[in-house]
Amino acid sequence: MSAEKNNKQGQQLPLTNPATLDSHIDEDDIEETSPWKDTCKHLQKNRFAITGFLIILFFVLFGLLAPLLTSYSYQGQDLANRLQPPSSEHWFGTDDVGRDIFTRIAYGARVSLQVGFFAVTGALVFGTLLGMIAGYFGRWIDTIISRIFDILLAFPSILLAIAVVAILGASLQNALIAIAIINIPIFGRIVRSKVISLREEEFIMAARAQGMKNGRIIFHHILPNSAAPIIVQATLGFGTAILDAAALGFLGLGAQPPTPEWGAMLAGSRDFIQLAPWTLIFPGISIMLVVLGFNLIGDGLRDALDPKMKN
Amino acid sequence: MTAYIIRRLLHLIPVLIGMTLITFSIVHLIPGNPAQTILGEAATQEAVKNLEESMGLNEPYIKQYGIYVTDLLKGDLGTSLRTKAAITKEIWPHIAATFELTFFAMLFAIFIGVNAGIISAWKQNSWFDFLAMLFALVGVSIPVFWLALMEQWVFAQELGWFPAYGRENSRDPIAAITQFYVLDALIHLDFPRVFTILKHLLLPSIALGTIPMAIIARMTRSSMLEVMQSDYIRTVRAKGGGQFLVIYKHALKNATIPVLTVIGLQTGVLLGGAILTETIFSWPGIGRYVFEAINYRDYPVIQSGILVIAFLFVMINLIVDILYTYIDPRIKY
Amino acid sequence: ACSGDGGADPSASEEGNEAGNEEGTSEQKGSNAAGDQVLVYARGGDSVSLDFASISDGESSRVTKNIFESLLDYDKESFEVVPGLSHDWEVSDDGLSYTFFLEEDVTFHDGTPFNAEAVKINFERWADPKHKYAFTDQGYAYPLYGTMFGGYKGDDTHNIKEINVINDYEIEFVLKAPQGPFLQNMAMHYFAMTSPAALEKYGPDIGENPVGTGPFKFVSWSKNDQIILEKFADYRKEGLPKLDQVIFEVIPENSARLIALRSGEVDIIDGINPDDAAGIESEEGLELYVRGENNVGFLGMNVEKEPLNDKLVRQAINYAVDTEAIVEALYADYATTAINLIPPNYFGYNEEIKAYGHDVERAQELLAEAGYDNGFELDLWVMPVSRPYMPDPETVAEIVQSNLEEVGITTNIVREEWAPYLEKTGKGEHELYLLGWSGSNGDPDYFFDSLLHGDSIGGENRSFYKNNEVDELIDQAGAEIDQGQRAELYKQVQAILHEEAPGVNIVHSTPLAAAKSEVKNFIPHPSTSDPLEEVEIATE
Amino acid sequence: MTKPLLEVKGLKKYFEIRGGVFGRKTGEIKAVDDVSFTVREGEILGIVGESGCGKSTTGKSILRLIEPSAGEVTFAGRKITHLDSEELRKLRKDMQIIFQDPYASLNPRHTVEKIIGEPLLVHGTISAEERKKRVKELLKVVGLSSYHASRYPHQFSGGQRQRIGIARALANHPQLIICDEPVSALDVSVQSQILNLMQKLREEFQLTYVFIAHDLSVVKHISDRVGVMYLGGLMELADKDKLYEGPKHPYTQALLSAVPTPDPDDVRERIILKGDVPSPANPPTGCVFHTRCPQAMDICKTVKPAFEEVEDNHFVACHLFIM
Amino acid sequence: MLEVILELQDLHTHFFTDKGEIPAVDGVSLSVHKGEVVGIVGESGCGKSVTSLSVMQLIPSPPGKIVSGKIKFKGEEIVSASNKRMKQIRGNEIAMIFQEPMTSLDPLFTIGNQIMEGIQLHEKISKQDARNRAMALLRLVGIPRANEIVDSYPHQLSGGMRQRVMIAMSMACNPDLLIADEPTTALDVTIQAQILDLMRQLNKEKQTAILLITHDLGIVAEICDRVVVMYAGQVIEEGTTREILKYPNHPYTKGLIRSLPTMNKKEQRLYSIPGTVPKPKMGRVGCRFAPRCDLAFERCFQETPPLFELGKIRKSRCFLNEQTEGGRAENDKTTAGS
Ligand SMILES: Nc1ncnc2c1ncn2[C@@H]1O[C@H](COP(=O)(O)OP(=O)(O)OP(=O)(O)O)[C@@H](O)[C@H]1O
Ligand SMILES: Nc1ncnc2c1ncn2[C@@H]1O[C@H](COP(=O)(O)OP(=O)(O)OP(=O)(O)O)[C@@H](O)[C@H]1O
Ligand SMILES: [Mg+2]
Ligand SMILES: [Mg+2]
Repeated sequence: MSAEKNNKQGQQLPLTNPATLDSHIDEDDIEETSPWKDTCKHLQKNRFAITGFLIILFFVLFGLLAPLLTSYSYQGQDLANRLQPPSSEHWFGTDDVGRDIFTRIAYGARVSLQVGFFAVTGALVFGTLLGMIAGYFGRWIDTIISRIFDILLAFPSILLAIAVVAILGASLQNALIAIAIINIPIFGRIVRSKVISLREEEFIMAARAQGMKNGRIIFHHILPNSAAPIIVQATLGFGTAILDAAALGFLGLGAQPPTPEWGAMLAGSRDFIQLAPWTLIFPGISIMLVVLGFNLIGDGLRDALDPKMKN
Repeated sequence: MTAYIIRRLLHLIPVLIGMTLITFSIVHLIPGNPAQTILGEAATQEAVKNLEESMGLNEPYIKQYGIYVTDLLKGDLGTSLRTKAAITKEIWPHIAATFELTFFAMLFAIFIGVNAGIISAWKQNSWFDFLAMLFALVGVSIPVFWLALMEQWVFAQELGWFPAYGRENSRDPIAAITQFYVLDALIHLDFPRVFTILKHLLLPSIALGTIPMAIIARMTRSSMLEVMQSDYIRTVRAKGGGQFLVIYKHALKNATIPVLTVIGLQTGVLLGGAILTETIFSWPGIGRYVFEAINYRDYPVIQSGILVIAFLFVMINLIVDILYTYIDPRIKY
Repeated sequence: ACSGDGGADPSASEEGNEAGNEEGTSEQKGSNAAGDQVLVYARGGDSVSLDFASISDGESSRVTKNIFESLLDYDKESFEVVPGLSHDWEVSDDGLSYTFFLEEDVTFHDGTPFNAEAVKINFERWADPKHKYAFTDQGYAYPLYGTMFGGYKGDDTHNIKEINVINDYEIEFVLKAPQGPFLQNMAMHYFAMTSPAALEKYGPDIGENPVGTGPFKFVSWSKNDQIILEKFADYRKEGLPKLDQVIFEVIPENSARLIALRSGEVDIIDGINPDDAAGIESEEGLELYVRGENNVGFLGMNVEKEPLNDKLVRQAINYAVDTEAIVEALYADYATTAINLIPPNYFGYNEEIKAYGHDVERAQELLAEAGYDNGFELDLWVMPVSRPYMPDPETVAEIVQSNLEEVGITTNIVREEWAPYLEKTGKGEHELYLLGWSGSNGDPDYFFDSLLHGDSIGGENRSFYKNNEVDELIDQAGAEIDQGQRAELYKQVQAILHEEAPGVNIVHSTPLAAAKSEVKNFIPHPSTSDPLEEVEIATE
Repeated sequence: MTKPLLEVKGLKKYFEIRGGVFGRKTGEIKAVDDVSFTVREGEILGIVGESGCGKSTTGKSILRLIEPSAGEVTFAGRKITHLDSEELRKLRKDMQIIFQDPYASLNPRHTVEKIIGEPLLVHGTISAEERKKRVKELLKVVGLSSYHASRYPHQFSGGQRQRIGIARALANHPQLIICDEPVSALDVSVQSQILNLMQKLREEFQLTYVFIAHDLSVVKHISDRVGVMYLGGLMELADKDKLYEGPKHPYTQALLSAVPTPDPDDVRERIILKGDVPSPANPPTGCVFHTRCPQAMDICKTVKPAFEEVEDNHFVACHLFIM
Repeated sequence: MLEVILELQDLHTHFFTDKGEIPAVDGVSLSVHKGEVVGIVGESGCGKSVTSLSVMQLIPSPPGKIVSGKIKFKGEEIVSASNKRMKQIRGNEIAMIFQEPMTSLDPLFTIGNQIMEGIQLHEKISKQDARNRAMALLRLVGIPRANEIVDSYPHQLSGGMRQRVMIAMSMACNPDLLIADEPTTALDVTIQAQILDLMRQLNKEKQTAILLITHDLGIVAEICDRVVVMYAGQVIEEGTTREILKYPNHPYTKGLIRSLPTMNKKEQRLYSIPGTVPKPKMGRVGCRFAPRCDLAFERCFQETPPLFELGKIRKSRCFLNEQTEGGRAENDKTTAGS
């Protein structure tokens, strides 16, 4: 009878039979994805993130295609046509030396995106390195590096940036360095805390138990798993770097003329707010949009990569 | 808890030492010559040299640092090279001005941010939530100085609703006692003046407070949402607690902790951001004081100003940490 | 002294000066105020110190001008010397001795009587770094004294040999050599009289506690915010000053300052963007004021640096820079294109010199001749602050940059903060640089000697220009007393400089100020330090 | 009797509690306090105990994944506690560990192939191709299919992940595997699969296990000998049957009686212990169990009982038996 | 038979997620009588918690939703009850305790405050009285020094103490039904014994019906009167504890029991059910257990078996029961017993 059969089955240790051992996998249950594909899928569903992506794409193209979009040069002055309001000739009007604002904004997109890119890359490389070292090796190395981070973070970032620029001299490049420097502890801390929490993870301990060397553990196990917060911070950092560069530009400590950096454009036009508001409105909106774009993407990435991540 | 506070204070010591080291080195790294600065555009090299000597600028760095720190401990921030006035005396009104501005900016940011965050979390995925969060995202993306200029243009120039500059009506200055004008006016029981001062505070506070407001709103929302998924909230519900009890008693208090951290950190951002806002709104604050000092290479002022701002920032975060202990009984280490 | 919100003068009505659209509380506030004659003067920066002789910035002297008086004074609208604290003076024939006859019955704000001894103490304080009131240890220095009188006590070049008190109200200055602009210098408000009692009392804090004999006395100063002065009741001129209170307000942003004027929060503003001038002029209730020409804005060249050491290159740059366009574009109509270093209204101005004019081809020819057909690169230093002669240096730099680009000279704009800018250009780290000079005594000597004399290298001669012939001419003119002679000599200097072209003279601006129409008798002075004693506010 | 493979002598691990400005030591958690035992070749030594009693710390300290504070660990005649880091790294080939949490112990960003292949790579004895082959082999051994190799851990269920973890541990033919609660995160029906697999592997590869668990029945099922831990120390250690049938230590007795059995006819007298397990940061003096012991005596409060062999192969740390 | 306190009829609770609709509870029917202890057993993810949360209507929503079915509490249908009514019921008439004592108490409020809150929500009572009640409750659940503990914060208590506090809280209003979702899973064996002891005692003294959710058959044997076995969102077997443990009917239940290592069994190898518990999915046909079942035949894959009634309170969801309705149970006894 069936009951007997059942009984037998139980005693006939199914172990030796690989077919039964091959634990049943309901193929439908399996998501055919890698962690990265998963993220992309997530992102595609996030309307905010897509908007952000489109905004950035727009500015990238705007910057790249600038020479095709406009016949003016970003430094070509036309003193006879200063402070012209927006018109079919000058879509965004002209500034106080008669340059076409649309053109300057287009070329300015290049500047801002580059600033974001280099500042973030610099901060990311050094921050990640330091954070990694501090987090992984701990002890006095950690104490020293963390203290330095603490101290750097005790200064309001823009103030520190101003001081750095004051030391190095005012230029776009130095502003960029300053922004990178102020961002190092931010990345560093994120990486450090991530590494510390990962260090306690069992799969890292497992890696050590396999007899892996520190280098391998750091680069093959810890780094890829710390990527999520780093990527999110990098995206958001892109935005803040652009904002900071604009602030430095506005204070005259960033890009120097005739570089069409948006913050510097605002600084140069601040006296014309009543006379020619367009000289301020368009660069301001551009900054806002680009930063918004990065924030939207960063937010989306945060949700996609690690919904539980905060800050 | 006092032990915690003491430990927290002791923790500050290395940070403070590091800060003095940094401010000291910033000043020594900044190219330029203080003696030249004092003597101005028409001084001879020799005069510069003499002055350097009398100022002790040719001493070894270690010794200069020692003197700097000893003076600091005595509460002496040095003398401004430009104005020859004692910085300790000169800096206070600037700190007060910035503090007042930062305070109101933060007040604005917290009030709007926290409430928007709560409502967003409560009505998750509603149109309010959507708009508030979109607005918050835009808010974190606006350059402070641009917002300030636009406000000035629209509300001071075009509409004339608010004053374009300063802390109060310049025709009729207050007899300052504490240098916190709102407080001073209250001490004088001069309520119309309180109103005037608040009116002056409004535009710069909004300009300065927008970014923190947006960040606080987002933080409040996400931390509320997270808390609302927690087990203990489910417990409250299982006891028969309604949405109001859940949100305003349990969720809010628990969500406050990360929000407080953000508030502490954002205050630092505000102190920094004040440099821009203060220039645009002619606010005689510390940011402008330092920035001008950098422009004129007024080294002692740069040094002290940066140090004081950083110190304030550290203190605010200390207060935040201490506040935690009131909110969160778990903190005791 | 207590600030002005206490002792109200209830008799006054405050309609007039509160004309702006201030909120409803203004009435209440007005009754608290010191009186109806309160003038708010808004400017872009704060004073550095109120010890006028130890600093040289315009924002300080703008205030001290109204607290202190010098032995001599300038005319309201020009640099013509008129009596100040001395009602009369005598010059010896050899030009080596000057005797001043002082006003009697004058007291300082603190009640100390003003007399010859006080004058002597003041001058000695500036001349002698070891003087007990010199406060050199606290960082005090008196650079303008050194510049104007050839140095300090003990220097060979120090021109004031001795100061003799003849009696309480007569004082004699004995010079080592005749000095052409001596009286002109004595009228500078840097050399104004501080109460010796106050020097004793405040010591190095004197910079924050000014005590003079002028029409207004100091009340309070909140840094970066406002300085409050009030009427000095015992002022020596009967019936003056007319204002009860003057408040100097700091509003850094040009646009905010104008908004404040428009809304009636302030009465006078200085530093107006020329582009706004037209609007102000046509606006009901506002008055535009134009200061006399008294400055030059130029593009300097460090002639020690290649290729600027080549005269041809310098001339080429002169041809390349379209000064006229700059002036037209950036100064509205409130400036003239500069040809010479000194403004056209100065004596000794050489009218025969013709401007280089904008001539790209000529410039290119010259460059080719000098062997630079392929162009070259230069650093163009731009000052970070706006000055009366150049409200927007950055834009000037951008135009210059694009002008030079046309003739094949590439320029990199270099920006430094103000103090290092001065320091580094003083040391010659720069190549091209923007700067300017404002007269403060109306004498050409102040321009030529400071800016282009070989002895001023390391000081204000940031072009590092040294030409013996020019130096000699300047020295000669400095020691000459006859104005006609001096004028001739300066004309020769200008001719040489034009040919040598150590810089491009760009502009003589007429800085603008604006006030509400109710403000009467406001006469802006070319030195930018405006006497306010006669200003009053029309109440109806 | 086979020779001992692993000898643990006086193992201690105190975690320092640091505080204050300069991270001074302000206290210590006595996670493992003087533990000694031996594991013979081919046997399974079970270690049971309640949460926080130091089981995992013991396991990890043996492998020096956590640096022990004191004591000596000898593995196959070599003193592990004296090896330098490179020697230790090489030795890790022979001693492996399987963790409790099948979710946390696999790197989520690596494919199964990489996870299992990596130990082969780092001890680099075979070519890339052989490695691939071996990974497939290992998958088969633990009952997974070779086509699973390209998948990521999150695509598997808990039981399957645990199999991956086991495959990884097996990669380099270890002699000893420390199993740190390998089944306690699994469902009952899956738990038995894994237990069976582990038993099979032991037979097939002559493995030695130290099997840590808090589930007494699981330990009983799989082990040859069992040690009972309480608050950082071993209370009792004996052959499985001796221990389960004749527990000597009052704690073991209470523990055994507290386990609910799915047998409705099993009506035992329950010994319900009073109170909670004390904190290892502040353990009781004397015998650590005296605060909850139903048979505590005066001496228990002051004198720490030694861990002694009271019968043949039956170790107990209790004053009741030493006197 | 005693009064029925809770009755679920064909309850369907689904989650609407990005990955589609998940039928976490897929037609569950069960009942709890007054004073009775009913256990729900089943492996992780089979829908035990969702069932219990459905009763309390505390399923996170969105994404969860009761799609169909009835929940009758003392005869009152509460799926459609108003929010207000549910608030009255929760904590007052039905109380619930959860698996994680560590996280189920608000860390920022004192124990006393949290217990009082529950009382004050349902009764008009002064603060002082509420506090006294709270202390009495703490004593009731065997907490020493109740007057001190009442003012301490959750983090100051151990896991076992916290679970006692949770129980005290749930008993505050003398509920008719206590739902306990794996109340001892996070606790140690010795502490678990304490808690089970306490629950048994409360059940006896207060006649509170308990719906105990667990995956541990040992606990079921210890304290439950009746057991409901769930598998993949469905009830697959139901009966008295003794019957189920001794004479399981459904192949899954059988397998489950046999795969347990127990203290008394002496087997070299354990039985093991191959495969893993399937994730709930819409539109599944056939017996949920069929893919893992040794006895499965074609029909099992094509039709979902109904719950066969095998006696008054005995049910099983297996087609094998169809063939030999009556004698089935007999047969089972002999085989399993051998
Ligand atoms: N890294 C660490 N730092 C400080 N204390 C630790 C650390 N790891 C473990 N402990 C403490 O040591 C004690 C023993 O921990 P261990 O993990 O060994 O217990 P366990 O018996 O494995 O418990 P479980 O059954 O919960 O896994 C615990 O009190 C724990 O809090
Ligand atoms: N918030 C949710 N969103 C989506 N699916 C959910 C959610 N909560 C539960 N589920 C699904 O419902 C099913 C049943 O979950 P439930 O928590 O009731 O299981 P359980 O039997 O209590 O398991 P455990 O023993 O692990 O507590 C699970 O498969 C799970 O995927
Ligand atoms: Mg463990
Ligand atoms: Mg559950």
